[in-house]
Order: sequence, then C-alpha cells, then structure tokens
Amino acid sequence: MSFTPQLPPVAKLEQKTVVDLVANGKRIDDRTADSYRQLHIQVGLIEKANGSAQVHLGKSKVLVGVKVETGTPFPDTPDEGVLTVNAELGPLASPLFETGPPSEQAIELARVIDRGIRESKAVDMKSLVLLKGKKVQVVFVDIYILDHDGNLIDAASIAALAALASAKMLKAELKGDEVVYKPGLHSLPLNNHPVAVTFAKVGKTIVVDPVLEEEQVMNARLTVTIEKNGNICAMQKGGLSGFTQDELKTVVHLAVQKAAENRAKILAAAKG
Amino acid sequence: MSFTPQLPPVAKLEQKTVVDLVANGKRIDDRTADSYRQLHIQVGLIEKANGSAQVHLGKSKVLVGVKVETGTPFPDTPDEGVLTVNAELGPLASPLFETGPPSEQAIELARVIDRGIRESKAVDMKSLVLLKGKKVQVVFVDIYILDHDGNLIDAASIAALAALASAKMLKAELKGDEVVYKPGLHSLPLNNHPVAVTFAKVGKTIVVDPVLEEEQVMNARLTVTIEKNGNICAMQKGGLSGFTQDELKTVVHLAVQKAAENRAKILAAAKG
Amino acid sequence: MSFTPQLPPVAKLEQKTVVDLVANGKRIDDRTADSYRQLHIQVGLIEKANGSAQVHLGKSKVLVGVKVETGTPFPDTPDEGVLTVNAELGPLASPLFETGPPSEQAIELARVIDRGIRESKAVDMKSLVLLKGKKVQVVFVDIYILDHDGNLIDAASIAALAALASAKMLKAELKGDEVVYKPGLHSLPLNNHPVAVTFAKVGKTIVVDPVLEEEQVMNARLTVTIEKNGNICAMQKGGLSGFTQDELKTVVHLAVQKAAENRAKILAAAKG
Amino acid sequence: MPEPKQPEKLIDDKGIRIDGRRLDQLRPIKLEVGILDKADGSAYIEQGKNKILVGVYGPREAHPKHIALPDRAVLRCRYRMAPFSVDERKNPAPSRREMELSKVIRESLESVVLTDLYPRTTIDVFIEVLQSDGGSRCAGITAASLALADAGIPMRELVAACAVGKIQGHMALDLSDAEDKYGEADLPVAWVPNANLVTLLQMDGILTTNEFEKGLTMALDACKTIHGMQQEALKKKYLVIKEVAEEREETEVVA
Amino acid sequence: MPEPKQPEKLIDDKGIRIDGRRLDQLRPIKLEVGILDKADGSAYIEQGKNKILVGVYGPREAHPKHIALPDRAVLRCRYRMAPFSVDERKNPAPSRREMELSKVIRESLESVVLTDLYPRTTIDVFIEVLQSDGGSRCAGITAASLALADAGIPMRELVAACAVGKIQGHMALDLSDAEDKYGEADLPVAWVPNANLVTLLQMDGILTTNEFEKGLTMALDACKTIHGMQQEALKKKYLVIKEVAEEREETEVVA
Amino acid sequence: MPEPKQPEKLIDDKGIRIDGRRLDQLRPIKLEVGILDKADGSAYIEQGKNKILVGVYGPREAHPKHIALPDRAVLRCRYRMAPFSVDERKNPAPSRREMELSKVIRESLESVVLTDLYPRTTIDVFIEVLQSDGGSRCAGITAASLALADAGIPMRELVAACAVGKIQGHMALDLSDAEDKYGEADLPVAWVPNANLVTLLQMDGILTTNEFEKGLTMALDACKTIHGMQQEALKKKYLVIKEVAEEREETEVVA
Repeated sequence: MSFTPQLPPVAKLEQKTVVDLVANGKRIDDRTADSYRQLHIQVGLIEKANGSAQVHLGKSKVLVGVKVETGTPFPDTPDEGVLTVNAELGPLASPLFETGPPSEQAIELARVIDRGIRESKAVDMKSLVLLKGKKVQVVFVDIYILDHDGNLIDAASIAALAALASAKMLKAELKGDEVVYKPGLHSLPLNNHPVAVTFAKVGKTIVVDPVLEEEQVMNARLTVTIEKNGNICAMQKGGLSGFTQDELKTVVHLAVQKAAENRAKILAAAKG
Repeated sequence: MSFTPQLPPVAKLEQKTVVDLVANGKRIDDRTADSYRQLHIQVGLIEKANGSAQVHLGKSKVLVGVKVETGTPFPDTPDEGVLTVNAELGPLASPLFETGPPSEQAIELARVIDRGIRESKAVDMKSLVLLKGKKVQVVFVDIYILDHDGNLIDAASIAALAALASAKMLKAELKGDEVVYKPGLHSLPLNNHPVAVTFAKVGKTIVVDPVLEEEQVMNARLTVTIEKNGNICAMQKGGLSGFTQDELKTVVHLAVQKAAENRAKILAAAKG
Repeated sequence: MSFTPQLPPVAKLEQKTVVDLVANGKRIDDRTADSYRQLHIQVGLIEKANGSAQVHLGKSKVLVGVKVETGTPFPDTPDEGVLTVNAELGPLASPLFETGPPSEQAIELARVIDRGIRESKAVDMKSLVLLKGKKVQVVFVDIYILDHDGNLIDAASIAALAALASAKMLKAELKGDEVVYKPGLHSLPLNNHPVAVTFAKVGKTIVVDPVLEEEQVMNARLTVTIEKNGNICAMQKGGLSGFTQDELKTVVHLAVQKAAENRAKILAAAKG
Repeated sequence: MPEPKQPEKLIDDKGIRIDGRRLDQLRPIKLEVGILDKADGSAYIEQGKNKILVGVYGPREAHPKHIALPDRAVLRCRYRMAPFSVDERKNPAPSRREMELSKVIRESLESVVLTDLYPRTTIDVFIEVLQSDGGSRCAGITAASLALADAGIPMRELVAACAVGKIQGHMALDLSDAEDKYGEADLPVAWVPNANLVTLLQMDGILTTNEFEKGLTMALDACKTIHGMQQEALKKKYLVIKEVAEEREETEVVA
Repeated sequence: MPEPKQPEKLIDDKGIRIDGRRLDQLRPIKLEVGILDKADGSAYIEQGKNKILVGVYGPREAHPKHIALPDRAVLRCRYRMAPFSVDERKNPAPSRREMELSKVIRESLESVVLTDLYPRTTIDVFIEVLQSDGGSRCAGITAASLALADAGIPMRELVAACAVGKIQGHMALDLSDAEDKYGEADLPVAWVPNANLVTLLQMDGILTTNEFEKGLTMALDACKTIHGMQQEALKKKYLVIKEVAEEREETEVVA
Repeated sequence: MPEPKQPEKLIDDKGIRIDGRRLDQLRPIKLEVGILDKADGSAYIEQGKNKILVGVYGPREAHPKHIALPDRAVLRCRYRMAPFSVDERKNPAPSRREMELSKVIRESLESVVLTDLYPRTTIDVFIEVLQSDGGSRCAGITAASLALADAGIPMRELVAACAVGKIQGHMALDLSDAEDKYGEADLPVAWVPNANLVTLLQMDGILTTNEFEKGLTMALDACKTIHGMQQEALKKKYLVIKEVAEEREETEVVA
C-alpha cells in the first residue's frame, strides 16, 4: 500500500529560502533553472561486471553494474532475451532510506529506468536468443545508490546508459545442451540511447535536475526520457501536486535539449 | 501463530439485543433461526475468467473467478489435474480486514471451500491430464470478498459452485511440446455439487447463515458441506466454544435440507 | 541487519556469582573449567527420518533428523550431491526465542554445523550422484532445538554427527527418467566425524561447554570443530569481545582432546 | 485462458478501430456510486471491459501509529488486480507494477483531498480491478474520486483520468487491451480541471513532441467529458438517497 | 524417504486392521508431563508413531503489545511439523495447513482456559510434531491440555481429542497414516467432557449422516478414555515431584 | 560472466603466487576516508580486486524503539554484496551468508566502540561490497573502523583485519578469490592491537594445530601493517580537512 511519505523535518525558514531563491531565478547551489549540476561519469570500475559506471551528479552518487547471464525467456516472448532492471536505495545513501525489501521509491526508480531502455528498444533483444523459447541471454541492470542528494532518476539513467554502452561480453553459443563461450569480447548490442531528464516544480517555477533541498519542497516532479532521435520514450510524474498543460509542453522541449547534451557526455565517457 | 482475535468494540447493549432476540426465536434482521438471507447469484460477470459468479447473501458480497491454465501435476498424483483455491479477504470488504499476506481467516475460508470441492470429487481431475506426470490443466478458484456482513463461507461456497458450474473452457491438447487449443467451448467437467451450510450458536440457540452482528456474539460456528447425494463431504467448527453432541446431530440434518435448497438456486443461476 | 542483542535482565548479583565462581576455578553447576555437562545421546527416535538423534547436554536438548531425497545438483558442482543444514531455534525451547523466519543466531548455528561437515568432507558427496548434472541425492540435516540451557552449537554438532552416523538409506538408481529404490538398507556414506567444541571466556577464564548462565555473562565464545585426524575443520568466534593469541593456542589444543572424547561417545551411541 | 490473437489492423481504411470507435472516441463508461455496505464510500466503474470497484475508509485512526502525520491525514492507496482480471491468471502476491501504480494513483489524488482537516488520521483508498482492459489506472482514479466523495471526504474537486495512445501512427483516445498491446505508445493522464493540473502523467512507447502535445489535448478533452459523467453519477446517487429518505425515515440506502 | 506402499486391504476378513487393531481400538498412547526445562509447562505424547512435544509459556507480558486484550489473556497457539516428521521432508516455512490447524487447535482450547484471570497477557502453546502418523492435531490437543495444566494455568477441565474415520466402508477409531491416506473419511474431534462441548470438529471425505453420528459417538467414547489417561499422567508427574520434594528440599525436578 | 578457469598451480617453483606475491605478502591496499556526503562517516577500501564502501550513521535515535538498550548504544551492522560484485550475479535478497557475516563483523567491532556514552541510540554500519575478491569480510572490517572514526564515534582503537589461508600445503597471507576457491583453508582474523584481542575468527578447510598457530601469527603481523595504513588514511583525511578549513571558513569537505 502506498502512503503519503513522512518527510524529515526541514525548518520552515530553510524551506522558504529554497522556494524564494527559485522564485527569483536563483537556486540554492547557484545554478540557473535549466542547468544540471556537475556531471562526472566513470566506466569500468567493476571488472567482474560486463559493464559498470559510477556517476556523480553533484553530490548524488550512483553505481550501475550490468551483468549478462544465461536464462530462460518469458513464455510470451520466446524469441527475445530478458532485460531486468533492479534498484537498491539502501540506508548507506541517505538517512531517508531504510533496510528491507525495495521501497515503492526504489521500485518506481527501477521501473522508470527500465521503461526508457525497453521502450526505446535500446538493447537488441532478438540478438540475445540462444535457442528460441528455451535459452536466452539475460541482461541485468543493477542500480546501486551510494549517496542521495537529489535527482536519483537522472543519475541512475545516465549511469545505466554508460554501463550498457561500455559493456563487453563473450559470445555465447549452445553446444547441445550446454552454453559455451567463444573467445574475444564484443560490445553489448545497443541500438538506442535513452536519457532521462527530470524537472521539479518549486513554487510556480520549474527547475531541471533538482537537488535534495528542492525535492523536499517541490510540488511535483516530471521525468521525460528522450531517445536518440529526439522522441519521448518514457514519462513519469511524481509528487503531491501537478503541472499545467503549458508547463508540460515547455518541459518536454527542454528535455529534448538537455538529453542531447547529457547523451554526448555519456557516450564520450563510455568510449573511455 | 494463531491468537485470540481482537474483536471490534461492540456496545454491550447491542450484543445483548442480538442474543436476546435469538433466545426469543427472533433475529436482528427478522429472519427465523433456520432461514437464509436473500440470495442473489449472477454468473459470467468476468469475461476474462473461464467462469465467474457474484453472490449477494444479504449485504455480504463475494466474487469468485475460475481460470483454467496449463501446468505441472503434483509428483504424487501424476494422473490428475490440479485444483487451487485461494481467498482474498482484503481491506475493501471490512474495517476488520487488513492488507498483507492472507490472514488465518482467509486461509481457513479457502481451505474449507477447497475441501468441499475436493472431497466430493466435484471437478473431474482425471480428465484434466494432457500428458501424464508432465502436463495437466490447473483449475484456479479465486475467491474475492467485496463486502463482509457475515457468513462469508457460505457466500463463497455458493459463488464457487456457481462459477464452476457455469465455466466454459477450450479443449486443450498437446502437439509435441506445445499446448494447442481446439475451437469450441466446453463446460468444465463437474461431477458433484458441494454446498456449505454454516450455523452459529448464539446463546443456547443455533441459527443458520449468521449475519455479522450474530458472528460477533456467537459462541461457536459450524460449517457442514453437503454433496449432491445428501452426504457430508466437509465440516469445520470455529469460534471459542463448542457444540453438544445433540446439537451436532440436529445441525447436520438441517444442513442436508438447506444445502439442497441452495443447490437448486445455484444450478438454476449457473444455467442462466 | 545484525544488532546488539537485548539480553534478558539478569540480576547483577547473579552475574557476579557466575563470574566469581569461574574466577575461582569453580562453576555454577560444580564442573571444572575443562569438563562437559552430562551427555546423553539417543539415536533412531524418528523412524520416518533416515537418521535421527536426540542429545541432552545437561538440560539443553537438541533433536536432529537426517533425510535423504532426490533433487538437482548445483550448477557449479554437477558431480556432487547436495548437503543442506537447517536449524530451528523455536520459541518452545526458550523465552529468548521468537516465532518467525530463522534468526541470525539460528543461521549462524546452522552454518557452523554445515561448515564442520562440509569442510571435513564427512559426507561422501560424489557417491550421491544419480545422473551427473541432473539428478543427485540431497542430504537434509534438520536441527530442532527443544530446550536451550546453553552451548547449542556443541549439542547440535553432536546430534548431527550421531544422526548421520546412524542413518540408513535405500540405494537409489535411475531407470530412464524415474528414480527407483533397491531393497535393503545401507548406511549413509560417511568419511569423517567432525565434532564441535565450544568455549566461553568468562572474566579472564576460559571454560568449555558453557551453560546458559555462563553464556549470559561471557565476554566471547569460540567454537573449534575437529575432524577425526585431530585437525581443525571449522572455527567460529562469537560474543562482544575477543581472545588473545595465547588463549587461542591453548583452546585449540584442548578442543582436539575434548572432540576425541565426545567423538567416541557419539560413535558408540550411533552403533546402538 | 489463451490470449486473443493479434488483429491484422488496429484501424481500418475508414479510420475506425477494432471495436468500432473513432480515434477520438471513448469506450462506453458506466459509473455507480455507493454500492458497498461496509466501506465509508464506494464507487464502481465499467469502461470498455474494465470493471473496477473502489472502496474508501476514513478518516480513521492511523494504524500503525508511526505513519501518522501531525498536520494532515495520510492518504493511503492500493491498486490491486484480482487474479482472474487478466487473460493469464495473476499471482495474488503484489507485483512491482501494482506497487508503482498505487504510488502514482495516490499522487494523482493527494492535491484534491483536504487532508489538513484530519491530522493524525488515514484516508484509505482500495482500488480493486475485477477485470482489466487497458487504461485501468485511469478508470481507477475516476472511480476513486467518486468513492472519496461518497465517503464524505472534503475535496477541492473531482479528479478525472483517461489515457490516450498511438496506434498505427495515429493518436487515439482511451486504448483497449489489444490497442495497448499492439500499439506504439500509451499515455495515461489524470486531470484536476479547475486547478488545471495534470496530476498523473506516465508514458511508454515512442512519441514525438508534437504527438505528445496532440495526445495531451485529446486526453484533457476526454477528462472534461468524464468529469461531467462523474458529477452526474454523484447526483444520481444523492437523488436516490433523497427519494428513499422521503419514503423511509433514515437516509441509509442499499446499493 | 520413499513412501510406504498402499496396503492391499485396510481391514482383513476378521475385522482386524493393518496394525492389528479392532475398529474401535485406540493406538497405544504414552503421555509424559513436565519434560522441558525452560518452558513453564510441557508434555509429550506418543500415539501410534505420532511423537509430539508441547511447551507452554505464560501468562506473560503480551509482545507485541497491540495484541493484548484488556479483559482476558490472549491465547496463542502454533502447530508446527518438524521437517523430518513426515515421509517427504517438509519445507520449514509455515504451510497453510499448519496455519489452519494452529487456529482450530487454539479454538479447541479457548473455552477451558480461565483467561479472564490474566488480562493483558499471553498464554503461548507451542505444539511441535516431531513425527506425524495420522491424528496429529488431536494428539497435539491432548498433550497441549497437559502442558497448560503443567504450567499451572487455571483451567475448567482438560480437553481430550481423538479422530475417527471411515475405512473400507466401516467407521474406525483413531486412523493411522495409511488408513487416513487410503481411507474414505477422517473426522477429528476434541471434547470437553464435563461441559459436554465438542470444541474441535473437522471432516473430510464422504460420510452419511448416520455414519457421522456413529463416528461421533465412537470419538467421544475414546475421548473419555484419553481423558482418564491425561489425569493419570498429571498425577504421576505430581507424585514424582512429591517424592523428589521429600528427598531434596526444592520441588524442582529434572524431566 | 563465466568464471575464470582453475589455475594449474597456485604457487610456482619459486614460491610465487599467481598474482606475483610471496606467501607472506598482502595485496595492494588503498584506503580513503570521508568519501560520502550524507553518511555521518564513511570509508572506501580496495584490497586486491575488493572494492568496498562503508557508511556509518549515528549515534541516532533507535528505530524501531524496542531495540534500544538503556545503558549503551546498539551497534547495528549490515554486510551486503552488490548483485554485480561477484562472477555470477547475486540475487539482491539477503543471503544466509550475508546474515552470518553481518553478525560476526558486528561482534568484531563491538568491543572498541564506546557505546556506553550513547544509551538508547543506534550506531549503524553499512558495508557495501561493490566488488568481491576473497577476504571481503576482513577488508570490510578494516574500512568500517575508519568509517566509525570518520563519524566521530569515540573508539578505544581501530580494528584491523586480514585473512590467512592454506594453498598447496603452505600458509599464505591474504588469499585472493582463486586462492580461496582452490586452496585448502581460509582463516579470517580481526585484531584489536593494543587490547591484544582477536575479535573475529572463523575458519573453514583443514588445518593442523601447528598450521593454525603459524597462520594466526602471519595474520596478526599483517593486521599490524594494516593498522598503520589505517592511521595514515585518517591523518590524510584530517590534513585535507585542515587545509580546506584554512581556505574556507567551514570544515566541511567534498570527498
């Protein structure tokens, strides 16, 4: 059951400061409304994963690992591989997070990232089939939040794409019943590059890439995921209030632009 | 672990009223001790289920859906299909119900309905085998409680039988490894028609089809499930006290009569 | 998440008594520091298990049942059977134990016993294979604590070895796809006899086989499991403090001696 | 049950969809208010083959207590699919999809409920999808608004919801199961008309920004229509009650 | 372990059952009281191959607190089968069957325990089936009564329990595993003799109403016998304690 | 990813191990302190291919309250492996191994933390194994000590930890993954140097008592070395902070 979350007590004065700043075209960390925090992407940190990327978005830190393993396809898609996105919002990353099974926030995060990858057909699922209906390759995208200072969706989206784009895998084949691996590393077959761009409505103003303090006072949140051709491939509104029709139009166009900027950085980092 | 339930606070005066009425051969809703509330049965509401029935028993409302799917038999019964009865006593139906995994009350309800169907051999389990020991048809009976005003067992039993008796299924066959369906709808193979009849002991008097207010003051509860030949196929006593030997004899004979009355209504409704 | 346990309130005076006694070379139940409580082993109590043993170690009581069933090997050990050790520290045995999924104490207990059996290669895992990579025999060792008066690890270790050493099983073979059993009972193939010996450090003194009162005041605990040739095959330190290097050396040598004494008793009991 | 087969075309040469609708046409909608006895408020919606029941309890004491908020009621929401509501039986254990939808549905309702009137309590919304046919989250929101109103919970206004999608390259209103499955995009929207706030917005599939804008307009127009139906349904319920009240002395009514 | 094979006949030409019993004969029963050290009360029963241990704790502070009742003790009951208690190893996770039996066993005991003497506390009954052989719920109730008495919990009287069943067309007392499995019906009964109340009654299989009546009488007769054994077992325990008390100064006794 | 193949030999003719180390040689160790923003204290360790992050929160109010202790802080510890930290993806659900290690790691730290200064609070240690390469529990303890110190939690001294093992018949320090897997024994040790207390000790495999004694000495020597590195790492962190403090006015620092 989902219920209204208990936000940590933030002093009214502090809340007012954040809102007033945004109302005056400023932000608590001196950015403009439409600019991201500093973005740092490092790939390949986890040698045991097929792909990995650590992303610092300001003080938010996310690590994503990609593993490719052999498994069984879903009965209704016998000629496709399997993609699984999982997120851990563990208590290491924030006093707001608790131990235990994935919270609704973790599930939402994972599903939004999943939708962006899946709907843009980023991973070439057909090429992951070893034996139709019986054996396919399963791509696990595991999102590990290390430090939560706001906008985890974009940090995770960026890290997931960087990890996928830099992933290397052995070519698997079936010999009789057994999976054998051929020598030589190949890239994971990637056809698209979805990038999530998240906005927060603070007071009446919309800012991109909200920092934690802004998330704690925002009225609503919107994530727009843009694929490489500039089309929308996923959206998710969050938060207790909403957006006007005009706001949505503006935001979608800004998302296209911001996604392109971040995509260039991601692909550059993934190439090393 | 099972523990003494916490009943909602019912005013002593109200409790006394219910008990006094019953002691004087009357009931809170003007019925006689041996009569049921108004029974309304509607089948086929859920087109996506093979069978379904919604039952109103007074203000109690239960919806049962029957689905037939392909699965694996149990290792110790390779030449039989599988029957699974599941009940959801969700928080929609009563302030007494909570979210979370099935309560002991939900489990008891499902198991009593299951026992009636299974022990009377109502569903022809042999006819559900596609390939002995490997592939069989699985009959899911899902009980959904919508409104709890007492005597959920009988309402669920009636709805389950109506859903089974009105269920239509495609004929499945194995072609090599794959299940194929032949055109044309058939009835689910049904050999028997078990009907549960539930009694409550209020004070020293026994009433059939207890309403919620009676359940909240009853000393004990007894369900007797009768199959089509008038034999008992399941029994379940509930509640904190018990019944005398003589009471049990009386009740069993009354159950035979009441089951026959309700069975006629169920089969009529199932035929549409 | 593991957290500092809440010990039941033991009167300071009582705690002091236990510590003072040990400091003076005495113990609350009149034993010497290096002696076990009375050990009673009974095998074969559970006819439905392949092997079973009930152990009384003073007032601590443990029942272990061994079952051999057919199952699937782990993918990375296709040519070995499976060994599974499970422990139940249920609320029957102590007011300190609760209902619910296994506590960290139960998991630690099971894993320490498992390690002793596994690392000493006690069960001949190769001989349990019916069809490489597909079907093997699975040995379940289920530890049931009945009464907790301290040193459950040793009581469980003794019971597990006695149950394994006295276990009888039918010879299984594959006929086509099916498992068939040949007539005649055989012993479970056992190559080694690991025995755990547990010490508690009370004040500055180390005692073997701590009773509950000693466990409640001990600084630290050490289990040393010794296999039949006098080598160590498992160790586990517990408790909030630790041991000096010299203490560890002393304790390990004492463990070799005590394990040999207990092993003789176990094997005698297992033979009946 | 075996799934229905993929239709050859989702739109025919005359621009008509497989169920006979035009691109901008809603499926038939039926709304009923106050149909449960025990719940404090309830509503039922049929939209296409969707059959959804919503029950509301509250404001009532928060349980467990630690979820209570000092300055407002906690809104709780559970979206749940009956095992028999879909072609292949759904496992009764809550799925990740159900958990996500419970959250976004709750967030679509939060801004209209006057929660600050009932601090330290909960208002519980249980959405039971008895049969699902595409757009169930939107239909659930439409019914949940009615159930909240039926429970007498003070609200700024009703929330209406409807999805729009893309099939065979065209934006189309209120996708059915088959259109959702074989179409190119789905865009569920919830709208609070007077505040002019979109309080639920999700999307999956591929849309150009133009298609998004067009689709959003179609969805909001449909929400307006649905909002009218919601008000009718509430009136009908209260008319019935009024009549009954004149016959009997109490205002209680059997749905 | 592979299951034993189905016997050719459950009753031979002389009316004798596979384990040598007549139709109205109980299996051998062994009762022991006070055999656990930590539990406040305990008892052990063997009935056929059933081996069941029951421990009782309480009255003690309710934990978690919210389950406490203001006017009586909460009775809690857990029926549990050891993984090795049955032919095929039982998964240690609680099964639906165990949950149902915990409930009906609790309900069979509720009316004899004077719970109103201990408001806000719990009385916990843990029934551990170490080996199961048909009729384990009844044997569990028989032992649980003794364990409650051993814990010094005030009770109106002891509850005795026994199942009756139908095999090869005849009503037979106290079915064993094979009889239960290959027979036609099973009817477990718990009885409070002085109050003359049947507090547990379940049935599965097919019985005519006449067979039910006959079976019920057989079961109650057996309960009477078992009730006598229970009283003997309690006396024996207290005799032992008395002797020990005369030898030592304390009344504590090692089982 | 497919697992690496078993090496032909773990030690070559010159006594050199597969990664080029001598038997008594540690893998390269890198320690960083204070690298997380939200945690009250944090540390990062690389030891061979182990990459482990530790965050500490507290002392803070105990939640849930009933775990609080009246006379000391409750130390809580969670050892967790990321799904991508091992060759074959680890299921995110907590494993029995993780639960056991959480316990023994907590017990290795309990005696150095001055918990009696903070009654009724918790001090939480979260150990996240991002990549695992043999000896991760010891590396986790080494880093956890630093993270506790970084959080400003008063401690008697730092705990250092290192495993020793047996490969091809020789005792060898600080086993890597392959050595652990194909070797004969593994003996993880945590040491509190000044108190001279071994606070973590586990063993699996086969060791003679002589081998155990030799191995223990090797492990404690290595712990001494690691203890030195820990103190260096702390100094470095505080030097950086000092410099920063001179530049800015606050002492806060971005890792």
